[in-house]
Parts: sequence; structure tokens; C-alpha cells
Amino acid sequence: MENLKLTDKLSRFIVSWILLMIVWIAFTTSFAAQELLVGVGITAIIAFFTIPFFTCCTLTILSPTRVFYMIYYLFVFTWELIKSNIDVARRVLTPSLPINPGIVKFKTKLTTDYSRMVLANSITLTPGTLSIDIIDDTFYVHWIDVKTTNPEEAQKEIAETFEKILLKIF
Amino acid sequence: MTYIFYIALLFMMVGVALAAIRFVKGPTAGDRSVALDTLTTIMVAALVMLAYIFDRYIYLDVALVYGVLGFIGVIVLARYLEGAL
Amino acid sequence: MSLLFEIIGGALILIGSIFLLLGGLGILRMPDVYNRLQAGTKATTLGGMSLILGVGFLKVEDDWTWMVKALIIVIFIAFSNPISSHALARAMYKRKRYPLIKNDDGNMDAYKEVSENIKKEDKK
Amino acid sequence: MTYLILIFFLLLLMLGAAIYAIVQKDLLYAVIATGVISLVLTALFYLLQAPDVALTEAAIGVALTTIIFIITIRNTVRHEDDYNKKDDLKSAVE
Amino acid sequence: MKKFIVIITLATLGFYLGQTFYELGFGDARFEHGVKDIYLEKTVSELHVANTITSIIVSFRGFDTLGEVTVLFLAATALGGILYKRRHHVGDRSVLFSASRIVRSGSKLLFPAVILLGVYVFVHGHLSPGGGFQGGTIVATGFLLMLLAYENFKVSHHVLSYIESFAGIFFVLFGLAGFYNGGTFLENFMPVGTMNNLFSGGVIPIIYILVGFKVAAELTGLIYTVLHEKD
Repeated sequence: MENLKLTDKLSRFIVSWILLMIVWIAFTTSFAAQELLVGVGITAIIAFFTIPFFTCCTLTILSPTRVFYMIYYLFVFTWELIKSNIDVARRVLTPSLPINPGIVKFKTKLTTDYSRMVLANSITLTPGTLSIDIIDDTFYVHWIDVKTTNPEEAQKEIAETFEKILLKIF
Repeated sequence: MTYIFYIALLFMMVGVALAAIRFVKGPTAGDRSVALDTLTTIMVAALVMLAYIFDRYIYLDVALVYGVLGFIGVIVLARYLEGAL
Repeated sequence: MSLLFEIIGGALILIGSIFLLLGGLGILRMPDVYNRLQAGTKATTLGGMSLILGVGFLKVEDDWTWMVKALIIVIFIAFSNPISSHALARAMYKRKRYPLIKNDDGNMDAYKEVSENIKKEDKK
Repeated sequence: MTYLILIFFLLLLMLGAAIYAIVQKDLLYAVIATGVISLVLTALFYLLQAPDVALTEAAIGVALTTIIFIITIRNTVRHEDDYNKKDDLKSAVE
Repeated sequence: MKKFIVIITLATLGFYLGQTFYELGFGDARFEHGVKDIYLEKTVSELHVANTITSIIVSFRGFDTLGEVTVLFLAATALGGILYKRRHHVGDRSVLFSASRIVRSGSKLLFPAVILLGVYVFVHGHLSPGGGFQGGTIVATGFLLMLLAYENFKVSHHVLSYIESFAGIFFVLFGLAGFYNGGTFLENFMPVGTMNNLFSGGVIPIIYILVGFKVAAELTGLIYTVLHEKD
């Protein structure tokens, strides 16, 4: 798919190998030697053949600061998810349905595909917003309660908390 | 403790019933797909809870398969509605 | 210690089932497909996640493997649910089911202007 | 008792979805109803303590039947009433 | 005259068939000391397999499974033949246009995990409620995800047919090896190991891996054929 250097490819292969191995251990939930042995073989084969697709990141993703920000992101995300659900519950249970829907757009500073996907998924799961499309660097977001149609303000309102952290991870 | 399971099962049954009503009512194919999506997630949760009630670890595999693959059915429908197929 | 885990697990299960119910109610009450997607996706994702984690917590002392499997199911649900709802929302827009807009003051539907060009670009 | 109620509920749901799939004139809706049927059937097999059958049903019903039915719809017609208007069905069989 | 002969022939056939069934005692409880107990006992004592159904399907009734896999192959071929259609004339692609960027990245991220789940299911066929057929189906679903998301996702038909043929050939060879060693088709001839280990159950995991590859290749080929359009 992309023309990469050999070292780059190798580092991506190792990242996907490690991630798949973690998934394998979670599937089997066992540290028996047989399972681990078979798992290493299978995940290596799958990682080798899916190298053209699963080129998420190089080994630098596993540096301590990034891992710290990932965990931090997880907490921020969980908090936003809970907030969004309380918001949904409030809207659904109010008899008059207090909604003011519309679609707004804003620009993002993120560059890679994966970070944009993570941001879009986070937006979908946070209060009152549903990402509809990404064109180049513009997000189009359905907002259940439109407060502003100005792109900058919308960016501040919807995406800024996530974006700041994601910029440090990817 | 068992009462919690009864209550949770009751809530989930009501949720399934409400989604089923939307499934029957829903004016467009999109609404019905939304109902299918919702039903899938509710059912995955129900399968995990039933695995606990039966106290069988291997039953979780079924829930795992549905949890991992559940979204592909909706993507198939979405791609058809998009006009890509 | 066991009592603590039981309380946490029971509470998570209860909260989860309430949110699953609210997800069903949400897709029934909301007026158009985008709002339904919003309510349905958010409520059922958190509801399912919290219920599955609750089951994991109930078992965490006897058998840690339940927790691991619950976590992997939760991670997959959290990744895949928004993707499918996004795909559905985009498909519905492409079928010209425009979102309901209550008070129209100009630029409430920012996607409309570009959606025509997208179709051409995609076909290329 | 609880199992009985659950099984009855799921059976009712499945029956409703099946009847809906048959009665419906729009075949796409019928396909979505088929998805609901396979979902409920998985839960039923699960309740009846047959996890391997449930796993088979889950693996097949979740996407493969849907895609095959949808390809069939794509190659023929979506609405049952268009059956005579278009000659699409004929050309699909040829 | 012709019809008369047909009716006579059918009636004769029906009579003998009915007589045979009558003599067999259809629905009688003739098998009270039948195969059930032997299966249950042998599964634990000889094969050391946790999943009885698996041992019946693969080891005791392995020949039937070979028939089932053949039937599946025929069904997939027939379905592909019916549904294949030159419709859009848009060139060498599986769908008309690629999905949005989010779906594409998401399927890239989830595709290896789905494949790994399928492999997990068919490798652990003798320990969990999975098996070759289920695992193969899950792998095929993973390929379906990529085929839907990318317009130019290629699957090599040659590789698929080679995988399928080799899986089938090795299935039969393992069965015949059972003949050579023990006396019946798919008789177990490998060390059985201890129960609930991954390396146990003798020949069963190997057969399930082969069945998984075969089913995955068949269904992927089917989906690819019916989605794919040529000029």
C-alpha cells in the first residue's frame, strides 16, 4: 500500500504483533505454555499478512509518555461517556423532548487516519454529537442541541478536550 | 442479589420490546437498522449476563462472537443503503 | 472484600440495564433517524459496557478470566458501535433523508452543500 | 419460571419478526427482520443450553445471510410489487 | 403408457421401502443400549476431549463431516453461480465506491482481530463451543468487512482454491491414515494428551483446523464472486 522503509515496516509489524498477542491472551485467558506458543505463531502469521492494512503506528507509540496519555485519554473518555449518557437520559425522559438538532462543521488539527477515526468515535460517544463524515480535515457533526454554527466555537465545544490529548499520542 | 438479575432482565426485556416497536413502526430502512443495532447490543449484554447465571465460562464465547461481529451486519445494510453494492 | 465487589457489580449491572432500557426508549421517542442513532448508540454502548463489566466484577475473585473476557468484549463494543452508527448516518444522508431542523437560522445543515460533490468523488 | 418467561418472550419476538418478514412487501425490511430472527434464535439456543448451535447461528446469521440476501435483492427487485413492472428478475436468472 | 410404467415402478419401490422401514421399526426404542453410551464413555476415556459433540462430529462420525463439507462446497458453488451477474460494468472492483474514511480505518483496525477470533474459534474447537465451521465463517466475515470497505480489495482466487483443495486432500489423507492405523475412517492415531489442554484430543484439532481453512476459503470465494464484477 505505502512505500515504506524496511525498518519502518519491521517496527509496524512488531507493534501489530504485540497488540494481536495481547488480544490472543485475552481470548484464551490462559498463560499455559502451549497456548502462548500457538498464539505467538498465529499472531505472527496474521500480523505478517495484514501488514498492508494494519499500519497503525510504529514502535514509538509505546513510549512511556504516550502510554500515559493513552490512559489519561481513557479516563477523560469514560467521564465524557457517562456525562453523555446522563444527557441522553435527561432528554429522553423529558416529556417535551428538548432538542434543537442540526449539522455543524469544524476543522481538526489531527493528521493521521487512525487519530481521526478515534476522534470521530469519541465524538459519537460524547454528549449530543454524532460524526457524519470527514472530508479532508473537516468534520461534519450532527449535534442534538446546536449552540453555535461557527466552526471555531464548535471545535472548542465538541472536540478540543480530546484533540489536545490525541495530538500528544499520535 | 438474585433480585438484581430479575430487575435487570425485566429492564432489558422492556428495552427489547421498545426497540421492536420502533422496528415495526420505523418509517425508513434506516430506522429499522437502528433498531437492529440496538437489539444487537442489548442481546450481547443479555448473553453475558445469562452466562453468569448459568455459571458457564465457555458460554462467553458466543457473546464474544456477537460482540465482535455484530456491527458488520449493520455495515452491510448501511453500504446497501448508500448505494455501494 | 467480596461484599465490596458484589456491591460494585450489582450496581453496575443495574445501571447498565437502566441505560439499555433508556436506549430502547430513546430510539422509540426521538423524531428522526439521526437523533435515534444518537440516543441508541450512546445509551446502549454505555449500558452494555457497564453491565458486562458488572458481571466481570461479580466474578473477579473466583475467576479472573471472566474479567479479562468481559474487558475484551467491552473494548470491541466501544470500538465497533460508533463505526456502525456513523456508517448508517452517512448512508441515510446520502439517501437524502435530511435531518429534522427545528429553528432554521441559515447554516444549520452544514453538510448539505458538500454532500452533492461527495457522491461524484466517490464514484470516481 | 424466569426461564419460561424469557423463552416465551423470545419466542414471541421471533414469531413476530418472522411474520413481519413474510407479510412485508419491501424485501429489504424482510432482510432486516431476518437479522432480528437470527439474533433472537441465538439467544434462544443459548437459553436452551446449546452453545455450539448458538455459536453457529451467531457466526452465520450476523452478516453472511444478510449479505447473500442483499445481493439477491440487488440482482432482482427490492419491492415485491415491482415484480411485474420490471423485467429485472428475468435477466437475473438468465 | 409411460405414466403407467412410472406409477408401477414408483409403487413397487414405495412398497419395498415401506416394508424395509416397517421391519426397521421406525421410532422404536431399539437403541437403548446403543451408540449414545459408547460415545459418552469413549469421549472421556479414549479421546480426552471436553466437548462431546466435537468428538462425535469429527472422530466417530468423521465420514459424515466429510460429506457435509462437500455439500457446503456444492452449495457455495451453486449459490455463486446463481447470484453472479454482470451488472454494473464498472470494472474490476467489489463495491461501487469505498466507504467513508472512518469505516475504512475502523475495518483496517478490526480486520486482524476478527481473523484472530476466527482462528481462535477453530483452534479451540475441542475445548469450547466452537469448531471448524464456525471459525471459518468468522474468518470469511472478516474478509467480507474488508471487501465492503475497500473498492479495490483483492483476494486471489488461485490461493483460495489451492487452500481449499489442500485442506480437503489433507482431510481425506488423515481419514485414510486412520484406516491404516486403526481400522476405521478417521480413527484416532495420535497421542491424546491430557484433557483441557490445547494439545489434546488426538486428531480432532488438526481436522478442525483443516475444516476451518476449507470453510473460510469457500465462503470468502463465494462472497468475493458474488460481490465482484468484471467487464
